Amino acid sequence: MSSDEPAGGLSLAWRATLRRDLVLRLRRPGEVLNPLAFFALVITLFPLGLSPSASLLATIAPGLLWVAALLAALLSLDGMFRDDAEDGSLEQLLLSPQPLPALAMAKVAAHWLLTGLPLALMAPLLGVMLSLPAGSYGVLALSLALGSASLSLIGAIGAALTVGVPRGGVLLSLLVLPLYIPVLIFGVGAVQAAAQGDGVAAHLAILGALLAAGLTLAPFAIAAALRIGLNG
Amino acid sequence: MWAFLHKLGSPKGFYAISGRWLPALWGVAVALILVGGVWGLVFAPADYQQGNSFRIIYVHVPAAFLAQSIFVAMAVAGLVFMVWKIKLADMAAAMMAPLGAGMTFVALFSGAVWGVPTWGTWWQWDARLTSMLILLFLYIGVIALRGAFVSRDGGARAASLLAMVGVINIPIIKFSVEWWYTLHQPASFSITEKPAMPAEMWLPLLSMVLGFYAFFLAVTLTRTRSEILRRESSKRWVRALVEERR
Amino acid sequence: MSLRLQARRLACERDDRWLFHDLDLEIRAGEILRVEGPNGSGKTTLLKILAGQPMEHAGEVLWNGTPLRRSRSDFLANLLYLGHAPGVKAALTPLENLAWYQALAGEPGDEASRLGALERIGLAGFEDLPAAQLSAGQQRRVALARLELTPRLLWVLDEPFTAIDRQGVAALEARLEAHAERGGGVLVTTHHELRASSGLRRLTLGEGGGGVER
Amino acid sequence: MAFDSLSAFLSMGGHAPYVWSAYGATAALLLGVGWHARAERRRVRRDLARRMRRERRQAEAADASTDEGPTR
Repeated sequence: MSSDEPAGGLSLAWRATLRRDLVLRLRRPGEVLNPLAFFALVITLFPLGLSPSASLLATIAPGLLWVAALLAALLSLDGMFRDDAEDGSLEQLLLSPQPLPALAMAKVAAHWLLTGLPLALMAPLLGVMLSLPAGSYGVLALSLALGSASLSLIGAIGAALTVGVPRGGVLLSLLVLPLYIPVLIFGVGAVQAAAQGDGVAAHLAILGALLAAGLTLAPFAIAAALRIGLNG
Repeated sequence: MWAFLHKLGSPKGFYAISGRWLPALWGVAVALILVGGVWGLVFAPADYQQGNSFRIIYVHVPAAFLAQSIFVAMAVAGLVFMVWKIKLADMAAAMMAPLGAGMTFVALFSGAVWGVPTWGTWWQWDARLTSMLILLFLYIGVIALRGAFVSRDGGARAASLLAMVGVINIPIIKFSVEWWYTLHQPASFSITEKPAMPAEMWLPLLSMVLGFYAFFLAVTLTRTRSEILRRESSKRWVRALVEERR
Repeated sequence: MSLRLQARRLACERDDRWLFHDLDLEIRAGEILRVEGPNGSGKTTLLKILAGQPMEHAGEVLWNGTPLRRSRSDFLANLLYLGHAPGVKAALTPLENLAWYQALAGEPGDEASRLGALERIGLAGFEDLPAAQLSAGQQRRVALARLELTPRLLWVLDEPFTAIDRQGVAALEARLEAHAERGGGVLVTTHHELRASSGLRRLTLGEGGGGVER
Repeated sequence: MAFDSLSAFLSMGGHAPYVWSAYGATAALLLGVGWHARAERRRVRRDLARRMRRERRQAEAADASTDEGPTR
């Protein structure tokens, strides 16, 4: 019954929360695979809806890939805190002696590792199908990996705010999508620059700056949003 | 000074003090808008390049100013509500949100209409109009989030936090949209960026902008007073007030 | 280790309706405080406030004489709160559930202690099944195993007897009494009549109106 | 005065539909919001007065105090 937490308390709790969320998602593989299938499906719709012309697809591929990946990442956002709120474990997370912003980050990290990162890794494959110019595949994956981390952070604020709202999925998209716009613009910009053979350092640097800003501010916003969302 | 602020922070004190200011505020708002409107429509010279369609500036710019200012005001009210638990701040924030969304819509509409004679199209993905459109979505989000909560206090806190998150993001969004626009439409003609205007052109604009701000204050105060009566309807001073006015 | 949880002039207003106001209470070592009252009288809300959850309220909660907001980490390190929902992940096994709760408290814990706690609560043989395959009462027992596992001074339990069978109820009652006798404190809401014991006190919340318990 | 005649003013140099629709939308918003704020104020006061009358009648009828709030 010591009142002083051992020094390793937070890192222990953080790793356990991350591992728990990863295990939970992996036990229901659908949650991990469905966004990927959705991503592939949406990309398939565009050549069917527009034209199979490789030159047309190549020019719009960066935007299509980014928008489709962004929507796919949005799909799994609603469950980020909702399942925990329903079975009562979110309440326990809030009552842990560890700082809530840090623990919330563990949950965001788990979400990114099994949503944003797989989407980023899969995007080059779909890029081939859209005749994305060679040389931009690495930038596509990198920009999506960087950008989707920001999306997970921003999305977590919305997911936490709507955790107590029944059927809050549509509302969540409404709250979160406008805030996604800067990430989308610079992410697409990076891929377009790479496709045209221009330098991409500036774009990636801005994406990194957005992520850094998100990493410093979002944890506190998520923690505040969880306190509001859970107890209405 | 502190005693005055303290009185202003309590619903009862606010109700009394704002009641004294309101008639004058409404008067100023109506006068400034009428003067600015007539001046801008009738007396200000036509623009040498755009002709009379330039007169749309006298409604577009004040509406756009207000659209952004109201969002900031909403976020500040939200901060005051969250930090100092002053319910009055939340009442004001709740009451100003629809006006802000309306102003954003008018700014968008007048901008689109202005686009026809200037660009020859109803909608142009111009940096300012695009930012304005995103702002409208942010307003809709805040209003919808407040409405989605069963508990009014919960909705108030959620809307306050979202407004604060939004206000941090607005500069980033504006910056990114402007960057995106220059990338895709290099050096195009932007409607509201004018070189130095003569006084007879910008004075009516100033009158309109000030008039719009006064109007915003007057509407927010009036509606906040109504909201106070609604929320505090079981308090004794509200009862006494209604008795005395009968 | 001292235990003194006080509430002074506690009031909670939900959308202009008083759930309770001017509420004073105190829990010391060796006491079981049972909060009773009809549905909607604010029992759950009161427990959440006293457990340091972020609920809007007026008045003050003191932990060992210090306001909660200043003694929060010390308070949380001594608190075990079990809410309406048991907080048991259906996709995880009882062992995994307990391991997370231990880590969340900053304790590494070990498998043997978790197995022991599950056995004492009557879940021997169910340790490695996903909690989804357990009955509601068994899931509640997984949560209650935390009482065995993590030594905490103050237990705040919201309807802990829900879905528990008769033997389990008796065992849990004995556990609460034993905790009080060892110098712990218990704050509990229940519709189940607790048998009289030396440390038992009750607090009745009044007819707060027609609200629905959340 | 930037216009020679009323018809010149109304036609706005050929830009009449744009100028007048922009001003019309703005005027509609301002008038609508202003009117709504006043109507809301009247409605709130009327509802409150009506509620107080009803409560007074009920109090007289039941002769019981309607003290709010639970006790413990």
